[in-house]
Amino acid sequence: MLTLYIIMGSTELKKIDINKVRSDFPILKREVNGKPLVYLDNGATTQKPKQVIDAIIHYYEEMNSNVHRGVHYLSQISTDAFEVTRRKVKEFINAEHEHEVIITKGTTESINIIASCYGRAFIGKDDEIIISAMEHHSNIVPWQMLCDEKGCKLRIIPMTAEGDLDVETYKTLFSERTKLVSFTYVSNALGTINPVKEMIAIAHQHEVPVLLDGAQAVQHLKVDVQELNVDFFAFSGHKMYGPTGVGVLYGKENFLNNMPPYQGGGDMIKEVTLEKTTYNELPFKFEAGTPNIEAGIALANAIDYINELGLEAIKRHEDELLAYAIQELSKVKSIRFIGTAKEKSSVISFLIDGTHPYDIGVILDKLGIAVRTGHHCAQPVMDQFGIPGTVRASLAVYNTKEDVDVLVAGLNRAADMLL
Amino acid sequence: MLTLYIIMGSTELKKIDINKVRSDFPILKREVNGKPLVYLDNGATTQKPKQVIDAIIHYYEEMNSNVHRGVHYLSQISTDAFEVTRRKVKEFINAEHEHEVIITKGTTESINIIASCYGRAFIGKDDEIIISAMEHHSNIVPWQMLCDEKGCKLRIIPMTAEGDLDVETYKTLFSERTKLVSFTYVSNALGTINPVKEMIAIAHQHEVPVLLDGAQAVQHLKVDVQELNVDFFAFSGHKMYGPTGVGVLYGKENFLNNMPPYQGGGDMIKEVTLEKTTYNELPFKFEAGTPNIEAGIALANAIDYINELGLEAIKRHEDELLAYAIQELSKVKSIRFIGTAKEKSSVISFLIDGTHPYDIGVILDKLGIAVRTGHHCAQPVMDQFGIPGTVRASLAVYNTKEDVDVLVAGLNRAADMLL
Amino acid sequence: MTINEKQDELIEDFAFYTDWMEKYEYIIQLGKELPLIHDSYKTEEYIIKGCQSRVWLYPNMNEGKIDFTADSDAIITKGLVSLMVKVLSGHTPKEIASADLYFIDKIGLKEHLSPTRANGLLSMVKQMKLYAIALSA
Amino acid sequence: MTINEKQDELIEDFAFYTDWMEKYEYIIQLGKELPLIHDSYKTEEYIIKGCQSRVWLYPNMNEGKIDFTADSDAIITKGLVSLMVKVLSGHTPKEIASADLYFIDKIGLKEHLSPTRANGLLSMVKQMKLYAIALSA
Ligand SMILES: Cc1ncc(COP(=O)(O)O)c(C=O)c1O
Ligand SMILES: Cc1ncc(COP(=O)(O)O)c(C=O)c1O
Repeated sequence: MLTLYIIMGSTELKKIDINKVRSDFPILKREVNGKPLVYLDNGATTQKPKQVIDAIIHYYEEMNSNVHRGVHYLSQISTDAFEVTRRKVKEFINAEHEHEVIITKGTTESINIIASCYGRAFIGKDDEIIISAMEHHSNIVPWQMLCDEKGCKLRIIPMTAEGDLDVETYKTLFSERTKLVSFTYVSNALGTINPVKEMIAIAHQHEVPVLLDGAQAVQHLKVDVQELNVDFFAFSGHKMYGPTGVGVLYGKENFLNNMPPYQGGGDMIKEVTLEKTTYNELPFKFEAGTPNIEAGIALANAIDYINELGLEAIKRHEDELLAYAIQELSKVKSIRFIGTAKEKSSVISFLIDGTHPYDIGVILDKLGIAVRTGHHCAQPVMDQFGIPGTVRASLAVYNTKEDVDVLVAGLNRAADMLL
Repeated sequence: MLTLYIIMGSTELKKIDINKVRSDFPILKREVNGKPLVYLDNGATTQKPKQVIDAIIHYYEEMNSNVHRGVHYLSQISTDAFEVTRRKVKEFINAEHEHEVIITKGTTESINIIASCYGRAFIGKDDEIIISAMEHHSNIVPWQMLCDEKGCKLRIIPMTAEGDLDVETYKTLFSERTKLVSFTYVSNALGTINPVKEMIAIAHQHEVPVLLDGAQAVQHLKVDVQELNVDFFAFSGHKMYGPTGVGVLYGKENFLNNMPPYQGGGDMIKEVTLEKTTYNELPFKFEAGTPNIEAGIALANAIDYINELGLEAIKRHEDELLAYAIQELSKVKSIRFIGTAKEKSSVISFLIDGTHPYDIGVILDKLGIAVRTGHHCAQPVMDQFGIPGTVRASLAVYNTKEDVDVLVAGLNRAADMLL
Repeated sequence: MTINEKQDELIEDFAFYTDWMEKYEYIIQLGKELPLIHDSYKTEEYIIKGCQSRVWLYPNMNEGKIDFTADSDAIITKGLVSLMVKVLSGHTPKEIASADLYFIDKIGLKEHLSPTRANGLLSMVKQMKLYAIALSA
Repeated sequence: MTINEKQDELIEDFAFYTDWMEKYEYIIQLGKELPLIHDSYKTEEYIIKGCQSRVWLYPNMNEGKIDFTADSDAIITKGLVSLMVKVLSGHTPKEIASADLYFIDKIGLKEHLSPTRANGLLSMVKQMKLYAIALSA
């Protein structure tokens, strides 16, 4: 009994102070169409706490300068701050080295870098790349483009009717020609959390490296790239309370060193003559041109924000909310959930049978409720379910049971109007 | 006589109110190493007026949402604001169509898009690309990478000892195999303003399209892409008082339509199945993934800022300052100017003979003066002059004669210490 | 009634509804009055793709005037289409081609006409005008 | 003197200068005392490339102790190098390899040691330690 209390005590320690959290996000105070904003479109992008906004202001009011090449003070402090972010990202995902962290524009660019650079170095005609049936377009189209160019082929990990990946079939997709596996940690359309550690291990048994799309993962659960033993990992700042226009590509040193660079330009070179150019070392080899300095710097503040709340506490809060939302939404007339995987993160996709998602979206919007409707950049998922799209409510740490209640009431109202 | 007065009157109309302008830039109030900041590193990046900073804050506090796919209000206003920027860019450079304006990460990415996409579509083995001897690494390395991949060749427009391009030799570089010409409008290392209209016309006589690097041009002089009849035009937001992480690629509709897309991902597609994907129309075809929404939106405010001051007024202010700076700097012991072209923009590169640029940079920094030292990402230029680098003072609209005086005093002090 | 008279009538109708929800209820209502396109025309040829909802539109030339029939898979889009059809149907190609559709703004639906909207309403208006131009040639 | 005694002495010396410019004048002065590397060692093998200035460094093993000679094309870098050489020269590889160079921070030059600095000072310190480790093997 005593033990139990102690455990409870310690797990209770870090609980989300929801009022404090909400007060950190200025936008949550605003109204939309005369109603208080209920923001449930976090899968598309999260809102930003004032800690992040203030870091941006501070950057422009006190630090702004180009990085990595300047002798003067502003250039030095900007460079240092930019490199602090790299260190914090390293710690956040527990990379082995800082130089394995490439600052990119976002998940899409990160995946494209691998498709282009790993593709050019290691993938040829008739080679095979394995992706899954639940990928975001950003993890489909770059591979299709590579296949068009190189004559390689895609193999698809199928998905069950519940929205789980079919791991048994996955095992059978490998061949001598398999060169890369790329799939998502968490599905943006369905919320499914995939058994990535197991799936990475399977690929490694075949000596095939794995790129993991972490765009919907890092803001919800603790990711340790060394523990997962993943070879490449991609995510976006704007989905984890950070600024837009910045993301991360993590890659194991060895792979990154053996890949050609992506874009050519300033910073990514060691020496340039008109005849011959030598490339810079990691991470700069993959960071051509002036980076998004402001967002690069403020990403550290987003990471700090998440760390201060604690990913475990965030997850517990969101899991509770998810359970509550599913329970309450189940009571809505004619609702049909799309994606009912065993392990789910903060995404709920659904339809009100007999209505079009667009209609639901418009009416909810008039009630101040922001949800996403449509195919969520995952058309193949919609195709498999035979639907044009879904209504998607996606949760973040600042959402509350009241938000869920407003959503449920809104849906009931919409259903009344539309059915 | 009367006429003269009227003309003077009207040109006098828009004069830079330097105190007002300086008060727009919060960072100019700060001190560095205990001295008031004198920021003369504008070629690397300019400072941002509060109009731009406020737009960013406003975005995150009132609008933040992902763009182009949402039904809800925040998504709609964010999308609208993002598209306003596209319209303003169109007007700023006088493009014919809005969809000829691609929002990118910066000049480097813009040039890389052309190297990659135009390169894939139209450049093959033994083809030739013409660039100049005064290019920034961002307009050299992408072409070298393309040449490595495709087996094409670079031809170089030579530069005179003054830092002018040798237009007569340029005319002789064309052959049947010339597929593209790419050069800079204004040299970032020397300040040379190239005779781009004439040079573009020459290329067109050979039916070869031209990419113009406008990174150092748009903040200083009025650019009209239709009047220049340029085929591609690239520039960065952060060098024109805008945020970091955003830039523009302008391209003539016809070329852009005939090029394959760059990155694959969300937004750039029309329809995705696992078997086949169709691409979206311009401009979205070249804008994969979540863009830098914040910076995309605030770029409009940077354009507004420039327009309100007026590019003619800016140019007159900067030209006066440039003349004053050259006059005053000429008095500094052992100074040697690098780059003395007939037409120059706000860049002054120099050496104090007998000293290393790095030493000058460190000492000026201790006096609160930010200049850039080194090769300025234009090593071939330095090689031609047989020097490791220069000290570069580059001007913006908020600089003053006092800034120049402080610089001159600092240089005299540095020379005393070092010589 | 002329196109403008119809527009003015709709503006008056909508002035009635101060609340967003009422307005949308009315739009949904109007959707039910839409003269439906014949199933045989629900083909690729007559589709107008929005980002999220689809519209089919068919122009029928009858004694020098165009009658539109249409449909959409989304009810609100259908209502918006119905508004357009109401205003433009029964007019000559020339009248349609030159119509200034000011009522959309006035009844507070301008937002639906932005080129980046998910419903494809703007494409639809463009399509109606294109038909009119083609049929007047 | 031990490495730490030398460091403490330098800290005391620098405490003298409150003004940045004086400090840098002193560093420039120190640069002139740097035992210069023999021209024959000014080769690729002994170069340490900073972003902007170059340093050549040569370790000479003499009765179990390392003496460094060096040079740089920039005067301030030369002064910084001179500081390092002063502190580390004349010590055993083991002493050098394990030295904690706290004086850099204390005299206010920590900024020059950031990995992103243009002078390559950090690479130089690393190189001195690498030489020491190699020569003690
Ligand atoms: C002439 C020129 N071209 C290209 C660039 C690259 O611009 P960015 O680093 O913003 O991509 C620069 C700036 O560094 C430049 O001055
Ligand atoms: C699973 C997943 N992958 C990739 C992306 C693309 O991210 P971004 O648009 O930030 O590049 C997203 C977000 O839209 C996503 O949810």
